[in-house]
Amino acid sequence: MTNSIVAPALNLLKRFEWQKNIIYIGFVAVFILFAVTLGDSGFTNPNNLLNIFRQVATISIMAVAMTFVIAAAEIDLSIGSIAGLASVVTAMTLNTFGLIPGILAGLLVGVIAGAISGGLVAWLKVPSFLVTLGMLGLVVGIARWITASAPVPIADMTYVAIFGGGDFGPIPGLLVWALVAVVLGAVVMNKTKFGRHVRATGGNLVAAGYTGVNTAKVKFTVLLMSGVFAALAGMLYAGRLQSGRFQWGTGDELSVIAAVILGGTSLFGGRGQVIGTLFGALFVGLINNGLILAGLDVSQQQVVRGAIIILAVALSRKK
Amino acid sequence: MTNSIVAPALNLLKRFEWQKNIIYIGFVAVFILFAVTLGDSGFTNPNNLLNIFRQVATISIMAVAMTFVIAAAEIDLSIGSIAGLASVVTAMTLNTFGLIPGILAGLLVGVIAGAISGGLVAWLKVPSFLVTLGMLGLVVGIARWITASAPVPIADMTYVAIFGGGDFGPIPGLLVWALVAVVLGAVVMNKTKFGRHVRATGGNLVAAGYTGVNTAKVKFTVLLMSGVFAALAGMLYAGRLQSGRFQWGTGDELSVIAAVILGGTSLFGGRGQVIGTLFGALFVGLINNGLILAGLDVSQQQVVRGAIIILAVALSRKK
Amino acid sequence: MSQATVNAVQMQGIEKSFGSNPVLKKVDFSVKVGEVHALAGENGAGKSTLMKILQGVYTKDAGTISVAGVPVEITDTFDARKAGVGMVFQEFSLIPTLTVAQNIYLTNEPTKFGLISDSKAKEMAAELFEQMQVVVDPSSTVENLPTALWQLTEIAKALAQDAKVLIMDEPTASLAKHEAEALFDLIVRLKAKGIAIIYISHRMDEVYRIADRITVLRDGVRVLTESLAQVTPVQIVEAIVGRTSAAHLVHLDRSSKISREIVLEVENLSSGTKLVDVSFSVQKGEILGLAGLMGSGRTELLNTIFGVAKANTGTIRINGKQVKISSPREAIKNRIALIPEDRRSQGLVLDHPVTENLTLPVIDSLKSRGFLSTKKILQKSLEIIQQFAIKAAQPSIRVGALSGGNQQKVVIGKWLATDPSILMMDEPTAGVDIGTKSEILDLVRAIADSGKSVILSSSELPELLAVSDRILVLKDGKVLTSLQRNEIPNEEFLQLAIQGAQK
Amino acid sequence: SVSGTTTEEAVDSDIAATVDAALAALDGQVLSLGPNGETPSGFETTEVSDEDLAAIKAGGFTAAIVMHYGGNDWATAQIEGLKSEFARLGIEVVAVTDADFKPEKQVSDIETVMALNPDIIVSIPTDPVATAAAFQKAAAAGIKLVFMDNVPAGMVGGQDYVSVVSADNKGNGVVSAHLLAKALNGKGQIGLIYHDADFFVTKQRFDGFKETLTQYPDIEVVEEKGIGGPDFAGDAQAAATALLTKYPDLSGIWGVWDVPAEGIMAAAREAGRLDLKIATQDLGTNVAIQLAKNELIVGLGAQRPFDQGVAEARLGALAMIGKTGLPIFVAMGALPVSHENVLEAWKTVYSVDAPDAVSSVYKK
Ligand SMILES: Nc1ncnc2c1ncn2[C@@H]1O[C@H](COP(=O)(O)OP(=O)(O)OP(=O)(O)O)[C@@H](O)[C@H]1O
Ligand SMILES: Nc1ncnc2c1ncn2[C@@H]1O[C@H](COP(=O)(O)OP(=O)(O)OP(=O)(O)O)[C@@H](O)[C@H]1O
Ligand SMILES: [Mg+2]
Ligand SMILES: [Mg+2]
Repeated sequence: MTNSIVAPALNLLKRFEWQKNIIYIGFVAVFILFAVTLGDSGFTNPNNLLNIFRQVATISIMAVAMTFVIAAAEIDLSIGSIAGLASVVTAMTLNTFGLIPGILAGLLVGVIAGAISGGLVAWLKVPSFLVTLGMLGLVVGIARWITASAPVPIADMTYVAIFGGGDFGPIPGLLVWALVAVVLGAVVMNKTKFGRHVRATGGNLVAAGYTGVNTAKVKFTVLLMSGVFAALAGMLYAGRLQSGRFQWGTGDELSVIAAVILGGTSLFGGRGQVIGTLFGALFVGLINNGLILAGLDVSQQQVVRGAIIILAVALSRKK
Repeated sequence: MTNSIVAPALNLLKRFEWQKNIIYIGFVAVFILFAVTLGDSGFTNPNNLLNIFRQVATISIMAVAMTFVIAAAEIDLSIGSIAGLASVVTAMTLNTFGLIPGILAGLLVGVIAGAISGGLVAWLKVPSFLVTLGMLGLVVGIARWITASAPVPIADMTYVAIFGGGDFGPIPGLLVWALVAVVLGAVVMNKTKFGRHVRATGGNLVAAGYTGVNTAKVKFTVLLMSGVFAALAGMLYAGRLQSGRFQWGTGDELSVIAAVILGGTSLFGGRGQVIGTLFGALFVGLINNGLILAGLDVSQQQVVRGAIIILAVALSRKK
Repeated sequence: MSQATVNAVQMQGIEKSFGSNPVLKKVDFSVKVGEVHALAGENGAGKSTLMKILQGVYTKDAGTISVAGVPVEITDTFDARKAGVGMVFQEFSLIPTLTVAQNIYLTNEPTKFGLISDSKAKEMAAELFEQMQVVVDPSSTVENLPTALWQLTEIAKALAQDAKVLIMDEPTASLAKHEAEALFDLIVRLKAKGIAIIYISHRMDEVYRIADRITVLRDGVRVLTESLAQVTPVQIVEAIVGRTSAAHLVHLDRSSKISREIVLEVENLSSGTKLVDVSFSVQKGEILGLAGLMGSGRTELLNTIFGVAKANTGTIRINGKQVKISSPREAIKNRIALIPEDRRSQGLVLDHPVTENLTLPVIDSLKSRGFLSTKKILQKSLEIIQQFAIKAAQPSIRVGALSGGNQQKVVIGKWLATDPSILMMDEPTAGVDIGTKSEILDLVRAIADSGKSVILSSSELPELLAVSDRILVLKDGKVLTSLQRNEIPNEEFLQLAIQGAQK
Repeated sequence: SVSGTTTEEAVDSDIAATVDAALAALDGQVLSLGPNGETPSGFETTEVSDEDLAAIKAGGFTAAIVMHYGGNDWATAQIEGLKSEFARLGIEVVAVTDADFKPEKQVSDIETVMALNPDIIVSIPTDPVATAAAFQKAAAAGIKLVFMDNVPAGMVGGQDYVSVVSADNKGNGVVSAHLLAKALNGKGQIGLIYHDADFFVTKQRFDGFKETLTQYPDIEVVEEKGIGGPDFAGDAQAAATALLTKYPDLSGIWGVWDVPAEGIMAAAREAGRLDLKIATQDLGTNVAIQLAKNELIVGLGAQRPFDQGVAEARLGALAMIGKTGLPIFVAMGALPVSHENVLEAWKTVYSVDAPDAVSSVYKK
């Protein structure tokens, strides 16, 4: 009787691929470490745990789309800029034309920027690194230009409540958005033809083409998706900070890519682990939160954070 | 008689691979454009042209080493931080122990950081993206910590004269450093076993291993090299800015990688064009210089720069 | 001891497992100086693994190796080189981004004034190819070359090492007769120089042609080592498959199964300079063979029909209706399938599990309630694995870890699962063992019998003659002639036709 | 969530009176000294007479603006002030650059704009030591230099450069301390979020704030948290969240400028702490809105970047026509801004009426 439960469990443990799943182990290990050492500082306070989620929500949302981009062996460096432009465009449109036009305008930013990058990468076959690097500058430049580098305040409280500023019952709205994005992403990646095609495209472009996968369309779609998710993230920044500003999201590309790679997705394409990505983002958020609570200086935080990442990565490959 | 000259020339023109060499074409095209439109603004002034070289010198030096790293299908995100730490360590040691110890201490920073990243990547086979991302934080954190985020002034004028602050005859010292690095890099890449093995490792890790290339050693060496070159760049920053500070070099990784990719090296490894890299760096420097001279606003500069990069990349693949 | 009796290589009690999968079980194997020793066995029997241990790519779990009578410890390819062992790899050890010459002399680069000299390497490579009597441009980048040239480069690379022991793992899998003949001549010359050669092949005629002795592995166990003079093909086949089997490639007349209905009609098809004005048609139930020299345009023709290569001119009609095919997707929509020439670059996502590779083209049909069903995917995969006897430790293993022949079976299985009405196959049996090869050919016949049409390109003439109802001979991208199977009396006749000596 | 705003609470009249007196005493005062200990001159010392104006216009001069960073209200207002005054003076602005806080970029920018041979460069050094050599070169080339806030190391006013026009950063810190003390009624626990970098301007504010706080012994600083950027709003939000988690009784937070303060605001909202009292420096749009609403932000010390720009333009122009005896250190006093005067303050700071977004939400 007991054996029938223990055996499969043991089996599962044996078959558990340590290397691919290091992020979950790392997450749990660091969590326990902080829970023990920082209990007094309110680390385990439910509210603080929600804070961690809240802090990584926008990164996670962008990282879900980035998981698809990287799985298709491409990259998107323009997400931070797109978030910034979407935040100001939403704020400006919102103030002039109202809620729905504001939301649509913000998303449109993502659609246009993503479609341009995607189109160039898919059909002209140029490296996404360069295209999206150019897009990074172009988009943030536009955001500065139209706002004269000034913030655009948002007065519409409905918008703020929906987009990151409010709670849905006891659950922060940001958390809901992030979870929806992650669940959607995980299902699409693992349970749909599109997800399969994305990974085939990244795994072997030529073979995928021979098998009838429309690899150009796949590349276009992932970059489009990345643009839209980045725009959504920018709109959440806008809601959370009650204003649009070109700087919202600046530099996020590195954190987002780091979350994806920590989560077990290979930079060389072919693999894509959406849930891992979430934990990659949470892992970094957890460390940041813990180190701030521990009262460390900025420099000490950087040192310890860097060391933890190196350590986690190194341990992941030990036999 | 004429034919014997024209025919090979035509042949050369025919065999010229437009796509791979777009950077040279782009460089020349933008140069001519600026020379014509900005002639009055002193663009073609020899001093201004030297300025462009000076401005991209440190980026170029790091980019030479990065060309090797990327050719080996790895990446190094920690170069900016290493430059920062090397600048402060050099400055501090210089002030206490004198010129030679200062120089050695700076280089040692690069050796240590590069060796740690390289060792982890080569022998534990962990992704260089994550290791060097961790290293980025760790190293800059140390630099902040030991200086309490303050600059460390350099009074030693010999150091300043040698490392980027002075001229060698009519030629800026920075230019000499950069050209030495580029020539050295180009020779090593194309004319030595090591360069060949770097490209073999990046081109097909398994096949290179089958053929007897010590791929682990190759990976270790390129990351070590990248660390040392980054340290040198940091020391040149220190000379040029007559002080060491943790910020010197911050964010350079993106410019450096962009220069490499613009120069025709593939992010997926196996290829490495050192001269192309130099022109990649010059291309961006040229655009920055020209747009400032054109009197554009900051936001307009960003927009135009982004658009030029996208355009150049897109044109490179047009039939 | 006289030269002739010294073992150039002696491997004893070699054992190796990958994870919990034992691949070699106490294998003994030896080659004499100046001997050509064939190594045979089913796909996945462990041939490549045994040789990779000798080459230092894998480390053995147990056993001893001695080279020229001296015990050696080979832990990496460097040790193997020092011991004088060189290898032609089955899955190619070439760097796609380097040139042919650069690949041939990788780690062995000729230098001038301390710097490596590509021009010298180029000259040396050209010489080598001349010896091999083949034409390959040493300065072309490998990634731009067709598979056959990869194979020639791989051979040249092994030869360039001046090895005392030369391992050749299926060196002729994608070579045509002419290049193979040149290789055999070379082997004879090497042998005369006292070089020991280990030759892995699934082609019985080759083995008899050049080898002195043969060793057969089955499921990681050595089951036979014998001089070829003392063993019959039937005995060898029996050792390989473990039962008596008449794996003969004989032609069966299928004219009664061919309907007059024309399924595919190609008219004046041109593509670049590689394909010029090609016209032909295929009937329902017919198996059309494509013959030609290397570079004759067979692959180009199939690729153009499939929409991989761009057609400049020409029309394609399917069941009388003109269609425009500019991508594989459209081809697949028209129920055409292509088993491509190069399994590794065109057929498979090597890092993905066997299951995912097998089900990629049919993924749409493996859903439940709108989402992909893991259960259905596994079921379908197991079905194909069973049908083609694919040897995989688990269905979830990455396809790159399968043996070469089993990888090929995955490609065939994945395409046959789409149930195409026009099946195009480009060198489909490259690297496939004898037993499976005849099964595949039987399957091809069965597919045609059920009213489908098949176009099969192959450099192995016996195989082509065994299944084709008609053979289209290509040369320089043009149709040279079209021969009914019963107009071809023997292989030599076809060989001459291919070379253009016959009209 | 907790509700309640600052207005309803009774303000202890003693504290309020102390604060008001202190602020009144500060009016017109500049607490910062020049980089070399110079006593400050006022804005009025930079007036341009009619005949000077004619001479300047006749000169056909050009100017370049070399910023350390261009992406905030402060920089925008500076550039606006400079451009409008230069336009009035008939001087063409030939280049504007943004070093994105990177000294090496700023050195490049100086080199680049020198190719344009401008007569005047107005700049704020990203780093006094690192940029000194480049500015020396510009000075040696005969270019008139006018600085904002800070001067390169080793350069002498009136000699190497014309003048430096500064905000009273220390005074700003002092003002924000008084205003926070007033809102806290002189007691409570507070946290500080400072700029963890060796940056002159932000350091001065921090010093001014902390020195002033010693006058209010019942206010306890429970923790100081540094932020390193570049995402200052995000960093401040994370830091403020940590403070609010660790110290549930925290009543106030000081943020080093308006962008971090926006992060603190977001953290307070998320923690349901609309009663938190935040003081800061710089009158950005978003903090102005909160001041107008009388929510979260209780007061700030404002600079006058527009006027600073005007003064810089004038000093550069006057130097070009050979005027001597120009003040080498001009400083504008700190402007205390609270709910009551936010709309007028806007006009003072930016020379335009407060935008709709601010004035329309003003809670009487
Ligand atoms: N790297 C690997 N990891 C796991 N299993 C492997 C690996 N390489 C080979 N195998 C397994 O070892 C077995 C023997 O493979 P091997 O390549 O030696 O066969 P082979 O006799 O050369 O077959 P073929 O004729 O198809 O080339 C196969 O079952 C294969 O799946
Ligand atoms: N010796 C060679 N050197 C360089 N390129 C060659 C050589 N042989 C063939 N090629 C190129 O490869 C192409 C091969 O064409 P294709 O693959 O369609 O021919 P094939 O008849 O299928 O021959 P293969 O046996 O090579 O598959 C030719 O068009 C030619 O450009
Ligand atoms: Mg094999
Ligand atoms: Mg072919």
